[in-house]
Amino acid sequence: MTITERQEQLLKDLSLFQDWTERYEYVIGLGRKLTEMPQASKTEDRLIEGCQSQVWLEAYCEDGGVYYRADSDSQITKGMIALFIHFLDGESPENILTADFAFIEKTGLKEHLAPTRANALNLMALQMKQRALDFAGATD
Amino acid sequence: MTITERQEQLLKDLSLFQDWTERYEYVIGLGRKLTEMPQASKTEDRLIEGCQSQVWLEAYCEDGGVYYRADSDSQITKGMIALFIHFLDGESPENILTADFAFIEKTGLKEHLAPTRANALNLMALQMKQRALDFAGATD
Amino acid sequence: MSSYDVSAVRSVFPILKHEVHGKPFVYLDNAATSQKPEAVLDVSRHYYERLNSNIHRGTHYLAQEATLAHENARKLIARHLNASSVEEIIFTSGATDGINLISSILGYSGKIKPGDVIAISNLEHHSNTVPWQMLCERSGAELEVIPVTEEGTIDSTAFDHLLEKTSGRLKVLALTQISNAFGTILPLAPMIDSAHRAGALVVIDGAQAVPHLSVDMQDLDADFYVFSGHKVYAPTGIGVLYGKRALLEDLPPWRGGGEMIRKVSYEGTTFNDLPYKFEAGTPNIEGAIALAAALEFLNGLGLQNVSSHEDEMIRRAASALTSIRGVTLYGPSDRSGSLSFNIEGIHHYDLGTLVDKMGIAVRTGHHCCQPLMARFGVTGTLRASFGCFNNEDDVNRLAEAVEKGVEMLR
Amino acid sequence: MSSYDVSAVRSVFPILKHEVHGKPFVYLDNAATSQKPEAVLDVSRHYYERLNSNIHRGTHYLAQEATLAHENARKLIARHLNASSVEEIIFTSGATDGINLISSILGYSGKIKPGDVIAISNLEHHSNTVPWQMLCERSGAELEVIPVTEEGTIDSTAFDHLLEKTSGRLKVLALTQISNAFGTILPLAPMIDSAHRAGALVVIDGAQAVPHLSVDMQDLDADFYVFSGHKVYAPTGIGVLYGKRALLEDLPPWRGGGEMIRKVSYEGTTFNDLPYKFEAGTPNIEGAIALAAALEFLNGLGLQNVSSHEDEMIRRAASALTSIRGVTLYGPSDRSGSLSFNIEGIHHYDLGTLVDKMGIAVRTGHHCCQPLMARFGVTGTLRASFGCFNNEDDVNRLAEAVEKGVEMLR
Ligand SMILES: Cc1ncc(COP(=O)(O)O)c(C=O)c1O
Ligand SMILES: Cc1ncc(COP(=O)(O)O)c(C=O)c1O
Repeated sequence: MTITERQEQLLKDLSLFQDWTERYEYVIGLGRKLTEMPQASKTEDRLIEGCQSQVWLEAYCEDGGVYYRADSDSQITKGMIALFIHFLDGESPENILTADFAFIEKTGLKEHLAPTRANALNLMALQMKQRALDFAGATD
Repeated sequence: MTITERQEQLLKDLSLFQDWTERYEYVIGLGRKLTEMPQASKTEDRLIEGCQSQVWLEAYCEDGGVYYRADSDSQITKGMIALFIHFLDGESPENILTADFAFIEKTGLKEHLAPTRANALNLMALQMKQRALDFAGATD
Repeated sequence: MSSYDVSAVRSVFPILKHEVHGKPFVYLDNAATSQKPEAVLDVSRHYYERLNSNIHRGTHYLAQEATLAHENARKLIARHLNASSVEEIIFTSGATDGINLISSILGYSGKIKPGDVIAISNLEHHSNTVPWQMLCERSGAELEVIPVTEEGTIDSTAFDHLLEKTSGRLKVLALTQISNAFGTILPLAPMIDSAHRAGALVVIDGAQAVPHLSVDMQDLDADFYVFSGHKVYAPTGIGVLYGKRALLEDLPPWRGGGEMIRKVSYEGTTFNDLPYKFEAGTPNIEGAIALAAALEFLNGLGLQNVSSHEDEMIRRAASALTSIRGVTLYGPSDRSGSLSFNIEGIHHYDLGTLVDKMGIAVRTGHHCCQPLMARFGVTGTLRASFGCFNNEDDVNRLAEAVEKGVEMLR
Repeated sequence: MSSYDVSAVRSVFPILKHEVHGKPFVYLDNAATSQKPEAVLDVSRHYYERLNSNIHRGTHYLAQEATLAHENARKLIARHLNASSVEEIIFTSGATDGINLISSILGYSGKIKPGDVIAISNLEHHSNTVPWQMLCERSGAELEVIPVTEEGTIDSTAFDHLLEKTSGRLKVLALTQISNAFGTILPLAPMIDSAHRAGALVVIDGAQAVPHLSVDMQDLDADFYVFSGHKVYAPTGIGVLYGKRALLEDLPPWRGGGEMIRKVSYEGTTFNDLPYKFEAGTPNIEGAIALAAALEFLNGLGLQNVSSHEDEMIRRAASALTSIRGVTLYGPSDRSGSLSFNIEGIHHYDLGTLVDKMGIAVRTGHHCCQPLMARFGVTGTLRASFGCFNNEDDVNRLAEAVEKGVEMLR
């Protein structure tokens, strides 16, 4: 599946939920299933300082695909990161750089998020692309 | 006429006027008729600093009566002083000290005065009594 | 309780009539800012529709009316605080502005010297911490912090020890009357007394106290006292600094400009009398008048009635939350205004987000008390804070929402 | 003129519907404070009835909505002033507060040294005079004053001379854009340019300009610019300081407290980014939102339309007053906003009192410009100052009242 296909799948999944509680629970669940980030990886330079919660993000490149590991002290934030990772993991730097995150608007998740939190999300998306850009640079 | 009688006379006079313009003109006229204060008497220690206008006040005692001289750069203020002097001039310190200035409320003049100006008036009345007190002290 | 008709009180707060996220609105963020009763909003509007004019300097009718209204507001506030004189009431833009005024003029006065000590408590809001840090930086004085007990109250043994240690050097003691984070009421009477005996000036931050307690300046005997209008049912942008007359007369002015001067010339400017000496520029005229109206509103309800009602609500909320597994309630059991808590394994931000989705406004985070959060080893808490209009239904909805949120996050 | 419907403008100002001393109200004291249009009052009220909440720190719905509204106001103001970035817009409590902020942080920065020069003009309001006197007192710098001509305009030869004389020592030039006393518009463009070439920072007091002119920060190129909301159809207690980003980043903060910090600890506190670094404590949230609404109101009328209408009214008033024996009009003939005058042998206070009795609000006195009054050998003037809603009828009533008052006093 391409990134776009995976995004469409998510939108279909979310549309099944009746209310915001179920959506939140789904997202929190995604966070729970995220591969654990080793404590040693949670270093200062991998920290994205949000408004109230902390996010650690690390990326590595394998066989031309970019892989992410992340964690947060907030479960909701972690769930949102998991969503992003779900779309991007293993994709080429080029695909990641051109990925359109605007679909997040359509999930109806963002409207349930405080703007400060939404900003944190935008920041995170930007950081993920930044890492991909680093690898793209390295392979050029 | 006693102070009280003169006050009652004034109230009668003022009641003849139709509107505030005539009352103001009457008061301004009183100021014009006030005995001039020699320029040399307008010293710092005789100055009562008001909000926007200046008042000089001097008093002297003759044959047991207190007499006032005053001036102001504001004609309306000067007229109000003239009113006070009209009541008090030549009275004994004791009569001045016990004079009731509350009648001013009844003249309908005060309601036409800005509170800052009304305050200046109260200050002036106080000063006039203060001078009388000085003389009362001197003769005791 | 029986005499306090909370539903009548609710009915005069227009904002409570509206829904949030499609649910009736539960506002439990009163410690951050209060909601405004109709009476206060009407006074503000009336001011602009009938009286508005610049004050003190005008001869014309409106200028006089507006001046009168502004100065009557000052009188009412002086009476409410039982200040010795109306000149002791200085209008500021808020509690933070007031604390900065005092710390700045103490700095400019030259009274604070290198090696002097300024003491605050670990419970202080950033607004009663940072200005003193800045003053220390500028003057070479040292900041000392009175620690708190595990219960979130002042550690009085440590305070005594601090007084001893800083003997002869303590110049300022700055304390909050009620902790905005934990609701702790500080034992001000003996502390002010000790500080005075040590020769220090006392500055009290009443931001959280004025909405809940009747405060009496002459009885309290603090040298300076500040609070914000917006936390006591008045608009934003207005606050009060009370200061003892002799001290205020002695200290230099802070802001320069219109109003605070007697006479300006390039050879030398002389300053106005109190309270104007500390009020430069056009004041927040409407704000002052509305603040007086807000205090009248509160007096109309009766501060004693309000606070016993609020205390009852807060006790019920505490007891409802206690039943949740892993809950920690901060602060002593006789808290006033605010109830802070955390739930083991759950981020306060997550729980706050979910609770908000259920139509309940609580605050999450450090509540501008990072050093206090650090003391308790947390990055923040959830805080429900109460006002005159909160009722049992609010308490129940809070408890349900927290339970449901915890369920979702566990 | 034909496109400007002043009676429509009048109809949206509720206060104009009322009488004063039993006569329809003529308000000609706009330079002291403006009246508020319904739209601005509605925005204020709506804020408290629907949005009110403390901002920036909250997760809950209202906190987010209020934050959004507050930050949108900042954006709109940045756009109105054509600032390069929204972070250059700092909310203050008014023009006086803004000038004190700048003069204080310049003081704390250590950039002003003994022997340095701070220059102002003889036209300045006390609020743009006293803070600089205080800074001079604290830093050992000297205050220089640019004189004005008999016409009430900047004496540019004297300014050139001052620049020469203070070469290398001029650190700050603080000027008003429009004189509140005489309506003089200052020739800012060349003066700012000269000051910059001399290495000085330029602070502009826009209190009287923002209600009448469209001002463009990037074009003007001043380093700092301040104004007050209450003079531009917004409420009291709110104002704006614009500053060039690099300068604001470089300068130390002023007030300490909530909002302006990134992280507080007793070991050391770090400050927030612009604009928050200079905004300590709960801001005047409603004031900021209402200020943006007031600017929108003004933009809706069209600043160009407003100012050409006002200019026309002021010209008519000047011409009507000229016919009175013994009148002196101050300031140049192309004055903006304010028209000051005196009548030989008559105290401005007396005439002002009588004019007020005829239902006309003008201001008398020194207009917070004592040094300017001293320059012209008077203790004060009468000042009629104009706003968007003044009409020919106001001008006629003013002229009649002055004539009648003069008659009574002669
Ligand atoms: C030119 C000028 N500067 C500064 C000020 C001070 O403004 P505010 O009193 O709103 O702080 C005023 C108004 O009084 C003014 O006219
Ligand atoms: C205890 C305490 N002090 C000071 C402040 C600061 O008040 P303001 O932000 O209104 O200046 C607050 C509120 O935030 C507070 O709770």
